[in-house]
Amino acid sequence: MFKKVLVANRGEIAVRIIRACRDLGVATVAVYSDADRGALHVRFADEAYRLGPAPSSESYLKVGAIVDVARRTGADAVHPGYGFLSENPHFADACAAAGVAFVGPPPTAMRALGEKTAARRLARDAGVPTVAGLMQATTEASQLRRDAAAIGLPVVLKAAAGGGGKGMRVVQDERELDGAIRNAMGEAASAFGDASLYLERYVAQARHIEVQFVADGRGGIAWLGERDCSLQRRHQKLIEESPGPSVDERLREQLGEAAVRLARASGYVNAGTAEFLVDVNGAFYFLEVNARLQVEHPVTEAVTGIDLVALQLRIAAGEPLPFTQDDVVRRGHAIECRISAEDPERGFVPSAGLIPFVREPAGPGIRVDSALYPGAVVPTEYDPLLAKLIAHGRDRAEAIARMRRALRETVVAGVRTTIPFHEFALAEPDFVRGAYDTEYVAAHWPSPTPAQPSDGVAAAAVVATLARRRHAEPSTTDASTWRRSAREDALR
Amino acid sequence: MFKKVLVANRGEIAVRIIRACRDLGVATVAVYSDADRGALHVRFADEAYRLGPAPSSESYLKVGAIVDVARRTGADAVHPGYGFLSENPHFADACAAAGVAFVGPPPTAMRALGEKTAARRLARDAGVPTVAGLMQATTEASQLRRDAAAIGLPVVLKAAAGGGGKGMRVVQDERELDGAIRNAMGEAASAFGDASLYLERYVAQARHIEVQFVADGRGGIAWLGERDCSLQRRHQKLIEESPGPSVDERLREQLGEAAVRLARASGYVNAGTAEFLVDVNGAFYFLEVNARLQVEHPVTEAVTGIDLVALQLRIAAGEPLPFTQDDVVRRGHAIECRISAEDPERGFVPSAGLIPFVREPAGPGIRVDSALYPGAVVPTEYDPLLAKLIAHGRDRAEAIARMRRALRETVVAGVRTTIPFHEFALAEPDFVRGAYDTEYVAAHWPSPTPAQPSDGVAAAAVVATLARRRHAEPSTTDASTWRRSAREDALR
Amino acid sequence: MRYRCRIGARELELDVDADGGVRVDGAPLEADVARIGPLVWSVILAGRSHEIAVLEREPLRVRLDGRDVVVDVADERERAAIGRAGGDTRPYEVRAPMPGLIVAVHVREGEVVEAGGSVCTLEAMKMENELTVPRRGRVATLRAAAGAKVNGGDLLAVIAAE
Amino acid sequence: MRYRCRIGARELELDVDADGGVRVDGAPLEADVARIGPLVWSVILAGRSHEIAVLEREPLRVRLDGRDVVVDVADERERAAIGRAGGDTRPYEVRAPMPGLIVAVHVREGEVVEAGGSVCTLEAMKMENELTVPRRGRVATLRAAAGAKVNGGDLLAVIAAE
Repeated sequence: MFKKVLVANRGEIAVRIIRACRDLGVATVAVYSDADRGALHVRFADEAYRLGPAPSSESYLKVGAIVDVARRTGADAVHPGYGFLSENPHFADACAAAGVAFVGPPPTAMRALGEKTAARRLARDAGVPTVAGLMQATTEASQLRRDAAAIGLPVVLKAAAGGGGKGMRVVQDERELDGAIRNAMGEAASAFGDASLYLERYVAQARHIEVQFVADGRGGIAWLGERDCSLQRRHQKLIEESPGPSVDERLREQLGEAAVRLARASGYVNAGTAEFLVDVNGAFYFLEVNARLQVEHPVTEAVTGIDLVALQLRIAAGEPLPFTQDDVVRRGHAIECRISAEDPERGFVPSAGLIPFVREPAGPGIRVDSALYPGAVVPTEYDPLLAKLIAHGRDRAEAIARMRRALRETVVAGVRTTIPFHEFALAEPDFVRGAYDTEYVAAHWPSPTPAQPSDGVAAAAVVATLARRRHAEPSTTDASTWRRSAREDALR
Repeated sequence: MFKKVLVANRGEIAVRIIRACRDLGVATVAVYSDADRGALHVRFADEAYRLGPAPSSESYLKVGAIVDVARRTGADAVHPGYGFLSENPHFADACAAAGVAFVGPPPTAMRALGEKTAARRLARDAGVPTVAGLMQATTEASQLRRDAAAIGLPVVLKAAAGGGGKGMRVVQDERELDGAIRNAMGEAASAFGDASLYLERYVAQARHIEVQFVADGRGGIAWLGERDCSLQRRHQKLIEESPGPSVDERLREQLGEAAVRLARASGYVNAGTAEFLVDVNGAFYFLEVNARLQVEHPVTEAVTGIDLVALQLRIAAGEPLPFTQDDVVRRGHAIECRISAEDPERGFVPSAGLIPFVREPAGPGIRVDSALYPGAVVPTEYDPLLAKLIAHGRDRAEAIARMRRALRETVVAGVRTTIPFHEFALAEPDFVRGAYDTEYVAAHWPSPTPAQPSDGVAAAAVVATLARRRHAEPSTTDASTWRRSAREDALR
Repeated sequence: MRYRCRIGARELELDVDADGGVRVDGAPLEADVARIGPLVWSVILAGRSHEIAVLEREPLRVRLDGRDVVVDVADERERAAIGRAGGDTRPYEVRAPMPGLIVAVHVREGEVVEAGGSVCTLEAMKMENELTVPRRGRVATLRAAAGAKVNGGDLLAVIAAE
Repeated sequence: MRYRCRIGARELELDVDADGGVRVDGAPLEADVARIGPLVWSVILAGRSHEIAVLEREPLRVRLDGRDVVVDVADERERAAIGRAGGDTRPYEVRAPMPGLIVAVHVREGEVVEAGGSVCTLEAMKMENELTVPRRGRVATLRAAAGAKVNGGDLLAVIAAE
């Protein structure tokens, strides 16, 4: 095992990785921007080094500076987390050149899977179904128009170089096609420096199902069940769960087998995720491989009992998989809710600022992966994910009940968060019976019948009359506040 | 299922029960003493009623007042938790008389198991081995002397009416016998109002192993694995784990079968725990049945995936066990550390006061059951248990690593806690290899080589120079504190 | 003191007398209020236990038993003042919730905006965000300009009663 | 300013100059100190990250990277004062940590107690607790009496230098 790992990330995932390192007895090096000096990942790590000012381009994306810290501190590995440099083969190359292990797939596999049409060809050649569409990206609008005609509308335009919904457009009507091509190319060019697009048939009412797989580079490959990540808004996942409520054993096996074939074909090593669309008839189509740890990995950990980050480190250190496919036993059902600094009541507009008070949930079946603490400041420069709640239960109903309880216990003051959306979804009949697809959020939110406050409105009113007093000083439990304040009011 | 449950307890277990009720969609009624007006269980419940002043005798032990609240609020069940009235058959009778279900065994079973020699006879008659000793309690010192001679020293004197180490004395030397009998009788008389004692052969280097069982009163009985609770100080458990590191499959089956026999013989319904001593040769002896939920139930929940409190409520509501013995599958290893307001550096003397700051651990494999919050005041009137950390891992090594990580993350300011003891034990070689028995704490603590602070002593010194300034006002992250303060010092 | 409170769709009248007695819409309620911390309160009203955490001030937004609600409170003196002016005529400010780029402005000064209408589009954190108004009003002041970079908190518009 | 700190068995000399530079036992260290909250600090010393939470004051007890340690600090002026008096001669008070019953008193006024020696036994929360002294000293004042009920914080004895 490694002696010291540099964690090239921030927020909850940096804390998550530091925890795995600590469990393995591995020392940790944090890096941070000026916005994160007080962050949990800085305080939890054994060492911490400043990278630069808050913007990612001047801190968490600085390949040279990060590799420098790794070399200077004697770190023998770098864990990139997700986002930032995690799927950047140049970073993996730079680590290799510095003699530092990169906890992720080899750059060759990263490159083979990073260009999306190359990944589609790889899938096709490996016998994994792909959505009808182009196998070569192009910057020729005329080519795209011809292909759209051949496939038939609706189609999805996608950027060849990247993901995350950038440069992606669904085209339902021929008259929208030219404008959509222009817009998508512009977006792709500015986001990835590459305007190339390809297109695929649009699969309506699809489910986004992904399969976690691990490969040790010595022939050991296993898949660890699936996750349903259909609950997305503009291709940003909000809720994930495992197992998928619509996935039967046969489909699960087919998806798992397809994931293993993709891993083998790409020469994959370490943990990865194969994403698929599943249509209303249960047919599945390869989307892409995420060649890194996923945000939603904890639902798989809950169900399989396997620590994926510890496993990533073991594989990167050259250890073989400590289990075979037959040892992978799933138990119960797990759901994850992403608590992000976004206001679901105003189109999920990002929210930033000081969090003066926070209470995270606890108790049976609840795991919290979080970067929150009282006094934390949510910066504007990064992804708005603050914390993840993971509920595990014997079955889906128990997992849902526990998540609802956990959401109710959670308090994040100072910034708007996605909690009200989660509270809505976890009680919404279609979600509760597992009948949802990638169109769910657009169809259900904002809710036409907003949540009604409890019978406690009078209690809230009482507090409101007290809380508006500016001179009300912080205090501990003080049952006499009320009477004193009432007297003051009478004297006003 | 019930509509509304009154939780006749306080602290972490009241919160635990409210969480289970919420998961089941059952409304909750909290009761509280004046010391607990701001407590989490009061805030988490749907309704809350004051019982009286802080002393238990004027609040949590007031049978009439509690049954009154249940009747007044229309609660259809009472969950007593552990301690307080949980093993009091009069309370169970009073609930029955008021038409409120008592979540626990029937009063008949409670009585059959409550008198300790009656329980021993029941075990003997059920073919469960008991330690050599008396089967009838007595207040005759001469009788006890004769029996001690017959059994041979060392022996343990025990109070017939109660547990918790009260009225218990180990006698190694004949000259101590008379004094020990006098002291134990006095203690038993004042604690339980009954001076009756019995005695048993003292089993040296024994392990305290207990088996969780559940019975639905319709013939459905299952046992859910064992817990090793040997890590005790003066019969107060500090650390529990499941499975027991010294228990092999054969012993486990024998203990489980014995527990089921005891449950059947006593007409037990609901969840209970059969406690055994296991000697160095692996022979086991019945100790007693705890006819209630145990503090340490979460380790069994972690390993089996079964929510024991929800199951208690289902059984009390008349539902059959939702599984058979064959469905009970254990996975991994779980350890619980009890965080109590006691100072392990001064003989575990209780500590009380305001907790201005608390940080509980989180992340993979960690569950926290707690009554803590910033601003909480630890009262002197009750059991000092504040919170329980439960670590679950694929194997014992992973559970230990995760617990160590969790302990390191935990901060409880304002009162002394058992955390330093746990940090010692979780790193102590005998504990780590599972080689411990009921004599472990006395033999290992206080540690002859106290923990050395990390290389951060200089950092602590720096903070000390800042923290001693009384005018240092609370602030959020403030990286300039240091320089400003240094300047102030220069100007002094 | 009498307060008028609006919480979601609910409106209620709260009378607080000098010894802490409470009447809600005229009906007396037993109230036991405890402050747990600077932002957290526990209120037991006729046996019902409620936990209230203050999330934001002005407008006051609280978490009430696990639901976020906005509480609009005015005491009788404030209400009298508003009443004289005819309804809630306090001007409303639209401010940038975070630093970003104004990519479009949808109103002109003097124009009337409907409740929920967008004043401008702010691109921030790689997303486009519509900045909307909570109630119908006239754009009294407009500071937002397309293409301008703004800081969090910057005033973009003031919406006044028509 | 120069400080003398004792932490566990470690003693060190801390020099803090006016621009925040630190020397530990004479060796200069890069120090970056951030206050996270009223009781929590983050200190990065030459790349090593340390989290320090203040648990108790007087004596100062902190949690340093997950270990409870007592930090005894005196600046050069205080040390000079102590030095003149010959060692740490500040009297030490033994107080009841909680309400309870004194079941036994183990010392007499004027008697010398060794470090760790017990002054009396307090029964509280159903347990017997020995109240010990942290350093050798003479019982200057004795208030504890067997059979007396005491409140938390009550003075039981004062231990002074011999």
